[in-house]
This record gives sequence, structure tokens and C-alpha cells, in this order.
Amino acid sequence: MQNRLINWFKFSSPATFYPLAGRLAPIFWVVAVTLIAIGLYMSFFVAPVDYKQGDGYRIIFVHVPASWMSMFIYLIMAGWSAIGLTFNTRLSFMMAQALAPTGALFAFISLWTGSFWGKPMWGTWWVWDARITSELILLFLYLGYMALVAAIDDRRRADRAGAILLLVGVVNIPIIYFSVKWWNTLHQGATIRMNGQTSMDETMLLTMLIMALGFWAYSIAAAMVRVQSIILEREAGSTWAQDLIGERA
Amino acid sequence: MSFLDALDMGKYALYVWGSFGVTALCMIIEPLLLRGRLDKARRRIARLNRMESNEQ
Amino acid sequence: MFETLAWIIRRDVTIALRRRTDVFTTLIFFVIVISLFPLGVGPDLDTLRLIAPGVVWVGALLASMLALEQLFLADHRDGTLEQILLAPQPLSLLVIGKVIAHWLITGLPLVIMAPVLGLQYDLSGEALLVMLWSLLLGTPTLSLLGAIAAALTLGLRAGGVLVALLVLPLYIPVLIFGAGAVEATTSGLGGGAHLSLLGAILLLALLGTPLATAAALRVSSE
Amino acid sequence: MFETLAWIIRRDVTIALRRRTDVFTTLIFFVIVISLFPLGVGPDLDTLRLIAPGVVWVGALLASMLALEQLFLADHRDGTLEQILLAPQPLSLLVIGKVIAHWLITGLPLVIMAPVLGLQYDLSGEALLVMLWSLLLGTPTLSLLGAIAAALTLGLRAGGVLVALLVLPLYIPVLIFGAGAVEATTSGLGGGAHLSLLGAILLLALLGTPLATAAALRVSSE
Amino acid sequence: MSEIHRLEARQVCCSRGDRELLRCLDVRLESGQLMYLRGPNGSGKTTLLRTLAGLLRAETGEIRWDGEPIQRIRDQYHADLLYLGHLNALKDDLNAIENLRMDAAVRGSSLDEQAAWQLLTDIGLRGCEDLPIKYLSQGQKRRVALARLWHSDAALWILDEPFSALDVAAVDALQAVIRDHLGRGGMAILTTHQEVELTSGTVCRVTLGGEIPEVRHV
Amino acid sequence: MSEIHRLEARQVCCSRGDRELLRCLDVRLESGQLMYLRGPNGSGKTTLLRTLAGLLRAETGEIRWDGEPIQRIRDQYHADLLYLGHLNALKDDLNAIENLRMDAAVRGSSLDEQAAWQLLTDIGLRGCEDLPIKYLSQGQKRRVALARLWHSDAALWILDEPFSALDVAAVDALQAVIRDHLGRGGMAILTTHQEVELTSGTVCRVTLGGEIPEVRHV
Ligand code: HEM
Ligand SMILES: Nc1ncnc2c1ncn2[C@@H]1O[C@H](COP(=O)(O)OP(=O)(O)OP(=O)(O)O)[C@@H](O)[C@H]1O
Ligand SMILES: Nc1ncnc2c1ncn2[C@@H]1O[C@H](COP(=O)(O)OP(=O)(O)OP(=O)(O)O)[C@@H](O)[C@H]1O
Ligand SMILES: [Mg+2]
Ligand SMILES: [Mg+2]
Repeated sequence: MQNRLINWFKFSSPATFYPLAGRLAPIFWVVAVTLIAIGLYMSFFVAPVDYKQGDGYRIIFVHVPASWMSMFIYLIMAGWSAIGLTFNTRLSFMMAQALAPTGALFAFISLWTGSFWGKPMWGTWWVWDARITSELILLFLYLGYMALVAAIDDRRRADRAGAILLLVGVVNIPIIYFSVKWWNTLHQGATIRMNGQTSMDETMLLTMLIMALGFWAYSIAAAMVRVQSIILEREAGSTWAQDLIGERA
Repeated sequence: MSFLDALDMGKYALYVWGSFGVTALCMIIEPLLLRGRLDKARRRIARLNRMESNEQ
Repeated sequence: MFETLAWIIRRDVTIALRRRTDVFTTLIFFVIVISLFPLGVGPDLDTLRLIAPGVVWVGALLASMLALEQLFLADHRDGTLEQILLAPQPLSLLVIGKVIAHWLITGLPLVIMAPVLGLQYDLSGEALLVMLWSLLLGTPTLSLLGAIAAALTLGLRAGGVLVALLVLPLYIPVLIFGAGAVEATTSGLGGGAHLSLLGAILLLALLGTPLATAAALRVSSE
Repeated sequence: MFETLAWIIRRDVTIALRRRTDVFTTLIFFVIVISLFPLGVGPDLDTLRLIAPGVVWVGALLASMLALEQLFLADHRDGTLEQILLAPQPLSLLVIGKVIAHWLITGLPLVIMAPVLGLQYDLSGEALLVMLWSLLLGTPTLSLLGAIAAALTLGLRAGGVLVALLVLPLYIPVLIFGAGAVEATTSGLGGGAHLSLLGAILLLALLGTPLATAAALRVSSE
Repeated sequence: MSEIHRLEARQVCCSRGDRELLRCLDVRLESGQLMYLRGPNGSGKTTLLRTLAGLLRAETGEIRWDGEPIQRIRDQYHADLLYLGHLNALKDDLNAIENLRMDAAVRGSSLDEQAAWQLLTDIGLRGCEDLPIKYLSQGQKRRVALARLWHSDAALWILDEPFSALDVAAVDALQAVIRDHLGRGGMAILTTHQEVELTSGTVCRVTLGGEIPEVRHV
Repeated sequence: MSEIHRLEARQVCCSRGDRELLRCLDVRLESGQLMYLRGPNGSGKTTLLRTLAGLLRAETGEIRWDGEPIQRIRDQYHADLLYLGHLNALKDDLNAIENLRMDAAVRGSSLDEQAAWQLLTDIGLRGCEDLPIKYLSQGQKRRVALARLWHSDAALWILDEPFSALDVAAVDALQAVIRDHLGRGGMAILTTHQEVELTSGTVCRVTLGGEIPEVRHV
């Protein structure tokens, strides 16, 4: 028991985590590329044409996984922040920061693919619908977090300030979601809502799951590489980093 | 269904390829940027190393 | 303990009154934003009535947000914040005091003024009353939430604009329920439900935000 | 002489780029304000299309105004402004340099971003183009006019909000012609006349304001 | 101030950015003692003082007040502490009396108008009481800030370059009040680049700027 | 700096608010001379220096540079003047080299990177060149601000408490550079509360704080 605890703290030190991340990253890249390739093949060649939406519905295979990931990553970041604030482990903050750009990227992809879907389906690029609006706000939360961390030069301060913001944001997300939803239903009339998809084909569901897993692996791989850069940027002065790079050069 | 048939999205081509294309672009560019950032960090440390060994 | 709270409030209000502009300018900013819209949108009364709740609420939100930057910045610059951090009192108490003072200076005048401005947009008496209530319940929440962002961005060069970025996502529920309350009234549905939600959010904010703000302040002044 | 101008511009742009947030946050503030309106007003596309030009222009105006406070304030606080006043160069030249840099940092990104935001309000391609032009001609005027107000309120505690108060009346003509140009286009009248007026105002401002700003700076720093 | 207090820094290291400013400081201060912190510009004096006051977090090591880590007993430690930094902590728009009273209130004590007047007289500012602070000269502002010392009952004073901007008369007055404080069993930590009489007396002298901080009891 | 210059204040009165700070100052400074301005806190030293630099307008009286009122020949006067106030006039976000170069550019001269490096070495800041100014300590900031003196070709230096926050080594270096400047026929006006060697030499000593300013050539 005692032993295991110590081990955990060992891996929470950047110096020991750096090589681990270096080993994990390629594995997850491979997993991601494989899964996404399978997913793409299935979404174009296996999944049948939707009788109502024609081929346009194929957007779902990137749209939905990206939407899921954007929300999921935010939760994970908040989790890391909570850990960082309670146990004072630098690595947790670094993980949160390493995830942020990828999360923002998925939020952006969700918005982009959503509006490329909305144009043929609803005839307009943008609608102020509950989900769409809360996704937009999520993107703002990501951008706010990244801007805050970037604006603070002192690393320790940036870590903690960012963590506090993330935690406040995560409390706020359900409130945002329900408020937007409720706001919308009140004077909703003309806007089309996305609900025609209840009877989802099994291959479609499978494809979507595979793509989602692929995106998930991609996020981990990206985060691992980014956390490596963050560690090196911060520990540039430390002897272990210099020894490590010195060996390679 | 032939390969080309599968890729022809009919009147949805712009939208489907617009979505998949941008997604692919993003997910290709991000790893490249990441690579660049990591290399830059490594080069910086190597430079610091050299500077230090020059001083001694 | 409550004496300290009273002193903090008194201190900030005194300073604000000493330079009367502080109180008036937030208010006048609000007035100008609201009066600017008809200039940009055009003078059609039907359109104006339609957008009135949104415009008044967005105006209130921007005004309170603008004033936010000053909340801790002055204290940080001249070193009084250090003394506040070193005071042998719970920091969240002092934070509450500062936020209350801030609301009294920037929020309250705006709440009082809003109905008069609503007249420009041809709103009914009932709608004006609901607007007053929604602002009375909503603007303190804005100050409380804003305090977190103000504390986090303390002393950063891009402070003012960064506050805006951090705070607006937090403000959105308040905006939606606030403007929603007025709209529901004008469309005959009654704004009661919205108002109670605003009240609930206020209570939540009152409980949670002082702690977050206090933590943020300690972090920012390291 | 032009070398000094180039150095001043380079200096301010360097400082801004050093903390990239400076550039992004004005922009993002603009984005957020514009995205906030539908939340207050409601999601009906017809209404939104109607108010779009007004909202975008009011947003641009507020964003440029918010950024204004920083124009001389930082220089005043750290004493570099004293050195600028004591420089053996015409002060209005240095002022022009600072304003140009300020526009490059805060105005230009906003102009580039505006059409994308216009899409959220379902505007036509032509209207978006006219909006781009109107902002391109209008926002430098905003910076030039704003500089006077920023100089006058330098170092006053309520600076930020006071700037707003002084500057908004000056901004109104720009707002009316700017939003007017887009509206005229959507209603099929063509925005050419409005655009030429905006251009004329810009020229006037370019000639007159640097002197006024220089004078205001000398007064404020006595 | 009859109690005996004890401040200990154990193995404290401070770093800013990627620079290690202070390596392994071990020092101990007791009631009645003065600690004089010296070192060239940029050697980390301000950093150390802020760390001792609890405004900065030490990289490693611990600071203890009466044997307890200061993070744990924060409110109690702060009740015993008076810190004056490079900044004066005065509100520009309030006058000197209001500033002193507000400051006392924030610290949870109270100071009536009469007493505040008296303080200002002691510090030689009679005649400027109703000017807003912003109109005072550099040295006058510093005097108002230091007036806090005249009515403080804190056991530990941490003063960062208190003599800067003061004229000769004010420097003497300040030295007297610090000596008095030490005499009554208080402790004080200060830095200054000006050699004054006080610092050549019996002090614990900590010199920063070398490889390892040098601690010497004189 | 082979030319001979002359600064004269004639019947200059300054007042702030409703307080008369300075009554009828008549003083004259020529090439190679140092003017040492003394007086207790709040006696009007900063006010006078800012007036002499042309940042404040004198209530009555006139200040002349080579016989011409300074308002009339502002640009020329400012080309001959270097003023350093309580504030350091440095941009927090730029590093020391950038600051020095930008500053030179604003004054219409230019300073290349090599020269800026050299300046920093002279002033003892080697190793901090690429830190943004905001990370430097109080004294290091002051040093960067004063580095301007090392490459200035202005005839008249006006320095408001230049020694504050500096450590002993920096104080000595600064004194040397001022002496050098005087030797090359420059003039300097300064205030300080710290007695330094420089001010006990041959100076024109102006003491404020009494009824009428006292001017004495030592
Ligand atoms: C900019 C526009 C859009 C955005 C930001 C957006 C955002 C989202 C988000 C956040 C989700 C995940 C929600 C959840 O799992 O609770 C989602 C799921 C989904 N979206 Fe969109 N969407 C957009 C446009 C569209 C359009 C135009 C369609 C189709 C007509 C669409 C169809 C779907 C479907 C079918 C799902 C999966 C539903 C489910 O899992 O229950 N979306 N979208
Ligand atoms: N982010 C950073 N990166 C590197 N060095 C830093 C950073 N922040 C601060 N420093 C260094 O830390 C030191 C701060 O020292 P501090 O202010 O404690 O000095 P001091 O002893 O009080 O000096 P002074 O006598 O001038 O007041 C400076 O040398 C500064 O260069
Ligand atoms: N508005 C005002 N009303 C009355 N007195 C004022 C006003 N503004 C400034 N003063 C007084 O003018 C004086 C300013 O003096 P100044 O700053 O020139 O002093 P100094 O000699 O530089 O002092 P120090 O040695 O402290 O720097 C102060 O005594 C201040 O009280
Ligand atoms: Mg210091
Ligand atoms: Mg002075």
C-alpha cells in the first residue's frame, strides 16, 4: 500500500514522466491512425445512404465524436486541475495545459462540421440552438483558459490561476447547458431541431464509436507530445533535462 | 458500389468534403505543430548545454 | 468580523464618492450604449420593442464588466492588496465586502436607471417592473462572478480585455434568464420562473464565488 | 523623422506581440459581444438579420473603445510618456506613430474577423463586403478620435469609463455612416455614398486629431 | 508584547523564473532581535522578505512561527505580523488620517480620529492631514506608510527598504521607533542600502548574493 | 560637448494647490557645474526639477537656456536635456536592451545592439539582458534607467534622487559617471537624501524648505 503511493508520486514528477510520455505517445498514435482509418473506411464504404438526408448525414461520423471529445476533454482538464490544487503536483497542471489546445480544436471541429451540416439541412450556416450555443460557449471557455495561461509569465501562477478558472468553468457548464436549452424552447418556433436520428442504424453507431475511440487515442497522443514540450520548456535549466538532451546531441 | 461512387456525395459534396477536409487538415496540422514545438524545446536545451560547456 | 466588513465597504464607497466620476461614468456608459443602439439599428419602434430586453441586459452586462477591472487593480497597484492579504481576517470576508461595495457603486445606479431607459424602447409598465427586478437580482451575480475573473487577471498587462474574455461565458446564464424574464412578460407568459432562477443563481454565487476569488487573489499576488 | 515614426510603431507592436494576448483579446471581445446579442435578443434569424449592421458596428466601437485606455496609460504609469514629451521631436508625430500601432494591434484584426461574424447573422455576401470596407475606413477614425479622449483622461482614476463617456459622442457619426452603409446595401440602395463620407471623415481626423492629442497630452501630464 | 516569539526559516530555497535566488537559508530570530538583510541589487532580499511574510510560497523548505508552519496558522501569524514593502499601501484619493484608520480596520483593530491625528504629528506631517495622499511628495507618502509602526502592536515587523525617500530627520525618528520596538521584546527584519546606526548595533546579519546565504550574529 | 551652455532661473515661484512651495528662486548654472538641491521631504525639490525640465509651468518667473526662455525653444532645449524622475521610464514587457534602444530612438538618436550590450555590462547587469524589466529587482530597474547616462550626449542632466534603491557599488559608479560628465563640460542638477561624496565637492547648493530658497556656491 505504502509502496504504491510512493510510486504514484514518483510518476507525478516531470523528470520521470517525460520518458514515459515519450514511450506512450507512439503507441497511441498508431492506435489513433488505425482506428480512424477503419472508421473512415466504414463511414464511406460500409455505412448505407440515409434515406432522408442522402450522403449529407456522413458528416455525423466526425461531428459527433468531435463534439463528445470537446466536452470530455474539458472534464478531464478540470479533473487534473482539482488534483493539482489539492496535491500540489506540477504535472497535473501541465497535463491540463497539454490537453487544452486539442480540446479547443475539437470544439472548433464540432462547430465547423455542424455548420457544414446545417447549411444543406436547415438552409443556414448558423442557428442559435441550445446545443450549438453551448458548444460555442465551450469554445470560449477553452480560449479563455488558454489566453489566461498564456498571459501569465510566472509558471506557478499560471498553473494555479488556470486551474481555478477551469474549476469555476466546470461548475458553470451544466448551468449554461440548461439555461440555453430552456431559453431556446421558450420562443422556439421556426428553428429545426436535430431529433430525427433516434432510430440509428447499427453500422452507423459502430462507425461512430470507432471514430470516437480513434479521436480519443489521438487526443491522448497529442497530449503526451505536448506535455513533453511543456516539460522541456519549463525544465530547460534543470540538470536532468540537460543530461537527457545532451545524450542525444 | 464502386470506389468513385462512394466518394461522390452528390449535391452534398461540398458539405461532406468541407467537413471531412477541414477536420483532416486540423488533425494533420496539429501533430506537425506539436512536433515542431518539441523539436524547438530540445534545440533550446541543446543550445543551453553548448553555452554552458563553452563557458567552462 | 462584521465590523471589518462594514469598514471595507465604507472604504471603497468613500473612495468612489471622493471622485464622483466613478459612480456616474458606469451609469453614463450604460445610458450611452443603450441610446446608441437605435442609431445603429434604425428607429422602427416594433424592432426596438423586440430587442429592448436584450439590449438593456447586454448593456448592463458590458457596463458591469467594464467597471470590473478596477475592482482589485487599484489596490494591487498601490500595495493595499498586500495588506488585505496579510490581514488576520478570512480573506473571503474581505472579498465579499469589496464586491458589495463594487455593486453599490456600479450596479445599483444602473438598476435604478434602467426603467427610465426602457421607456425609450416603448416597453410596458409591467415589463419595466420585471426588468427592474431582474436587474436587481442579476447584477449582483455579475459582480460576484466578475470578481473571480478580475482576481485571476490581476496585474496582467492585457487585464481589461482578458477579463472580458474570461467573464462573458460565466455571464451567459444570467443574461439569458434576465433578458428572458422581460421577454416572457412582454409575450404574456409571466417572468416569475425566470426571476426565481435568477435568485437561485445569486444565492449559489454568493456561497461559492468568494472562496474562488480569495484563492485567485492569493495565487495572483504571489 | 520617419525613422522615429517607424521606431515608435515598431516599439508598440513589439510590446503587443510580446504578449500575444493583447492582439487576440480585443478581437475575442468583439467576437463575444457580437455572439452575445442573439442570446439576449433571441434566435429568430429575421430579427437578427435586421439588427446585424448595428450590432457589428456597436461591437467594433466598444472593442476599439475598450482598448483605448491602454493607449497612453502604460506609458504614463512607467514614466516613458515623460520621456516622449521631452523628446526633441514634434509630439504630434510621435502621437501618430502610437495611434497607428494601436490600430494595427486592435483595429485591423477586428476588421478581418467581422465578415465571419456577419455569417452568424445570415448576411449576404455583398453586405459582408461593404461591412468590411466600412470597418476598414471607420476603425482608424475611431482610434484617432479616441486618442484625444485617452490623452485627456490620462491618469484619472476613473480613466477607463471616462474615456467611454468622452469618446462615444465623437464616435456617433462614424457609427451612423458605418452601420448605414451596410444597411443601405442590404436594402438595395448601395453603400457607396456612406463609404465616401467615412473616407472623408478619416482624412479630416488624420489631419486634425494628432495636434489635439499632443496638446491634451501636455496638459494631462503637468 | 510580553510573550516570547520565534521565527524560523528551515532550508528555505526561493527561485524566480529559472533563476535560483536563495539556496538553503536556515535562520532563527527571537524576541528582541533585529535581522539585517544585506546584499547587492537583485540578490533576492525582497523575494525573501515576501516569502517570510507568507506572500510568496517557498520553493522548498518551511517557515515556522512559534514552531508551527505559517501556512497552517495563517490568520494567527498575520495578526502578529506587520509588513511594509516597496509600495506604500496608501489610497491616493484618501487623506492621511483616513488611510491610517482604514488600514487599522482592515487589520481588525481600530484607530480613532484623535489617535490618527496624534500619529501624524509624531511623524512630522502636521499640516498635510487633509491633503489626498496623491498630492504628497515621495518622502511624505513614505512617512504616512511608516506611521503604522507608531501604533502597531505586532510582534514581528518586516520592512523592505524603509529608509528610502526619507530625509535625515525622518530616518532618525524611524530608527528610534524600531529600537523601541526591539526594547519591548519585538522583532524586526529589514533591508537597506543606506548604512544607518541601527544596523551596526547588535544584529543578526544575513548577507545574500553569494553561493549560499551567510548568516552572522554580531 | 565643447559648447558652453547656461541655465538660468529668474524669479521662479512654484506653487501646488494653494500652497506656495518656492518663492523667488534666482539661480544660474554654467557648463561644468553641479547643482545640489536639498531640503526636507515635501519642500518642493521634485516640483522644482520638473519645472526646470519644462514639464511643469512655473507660476511666475522664467527659465532660460542660453538666454532664451525654454518654452520658446522647446525642441532645442529638450535635445540638450536628459531628465530622470522618480519613475524609471522603462517598459515592463521589454528587456533591458530593447528598452535602451527604444528610448534612444524616441530621443531621435540611435543605439545599436552591440552598444546597448556594452552599456549593460558597464552598469553591471550582464546576465539579465533578456529578462523583461518587470522581473528585475527595484535596484536593477534603477540601474537600467540610469544606463542612459552612460551614452548620453545631452549637456544638462536633471536627476531626481538617482541614488535611491542602488547598492553601494552602483552608487560609486554613478558618481563617477556624473563627475566625468562635469569634467567634459556638462552640467547636472540632482537631489538626494543620502550624503554622497559627489555632493560634498564643489557644487552650487540650493536648500529649499525655508522661507526663501538659500543658494550657496561651495
Ligand atoms: C454549428 C452547428 C452544430 C453544433 C455546434 C453541434 C454540436 C453538437 C454537440 C455538442 C453534440 C453532442 C451533444 C450530446 O451528445 O449531447 C452534437 C451531437 C449531434 N449533432 Fe450536432 N451540432 C451542430 C449542427 C448539427 C446539425 C446541422 C446536425 C444535423 C442535422 C447535427 C446532428 C447531430 C447529431 C445527430 C448528434 C448526435 C446526437 C446524440 O448523440 O444524441 N448537428 N452536436
Ligand atoms: N522570471 C524571472 N526569471 C529570472 N529571474 C528573475 C525572474 N523574476 C525575478 N528574477 C530575478 O530575481 C531577482 C529579484 O530579486 P529581488 O527583487 O528579491 O532583489 P532585491 O535583493 O530586493 O534587490 P534590490 O536591492 O534591487 O531591491 C532579480 O535578480 C531578478 O532578476
Ligand atoms: N494640491 C496641492 N495642495 C497643497 N499642497 C500640495 C498640492 N500638491 C502638492 N502639494 C505639496 O507640494 C509638495 C510637493 O513637494 P515635492 O514633491 O516637490 O517634494 P520633494 O522636495 O520632492 O520631497 P521628497 O524629498 O519627499 O521627494 C508637498 O509638500 C505637497 O504636500
Ligand atoms: Mg528589493
Ligand atoms: Mg521628490
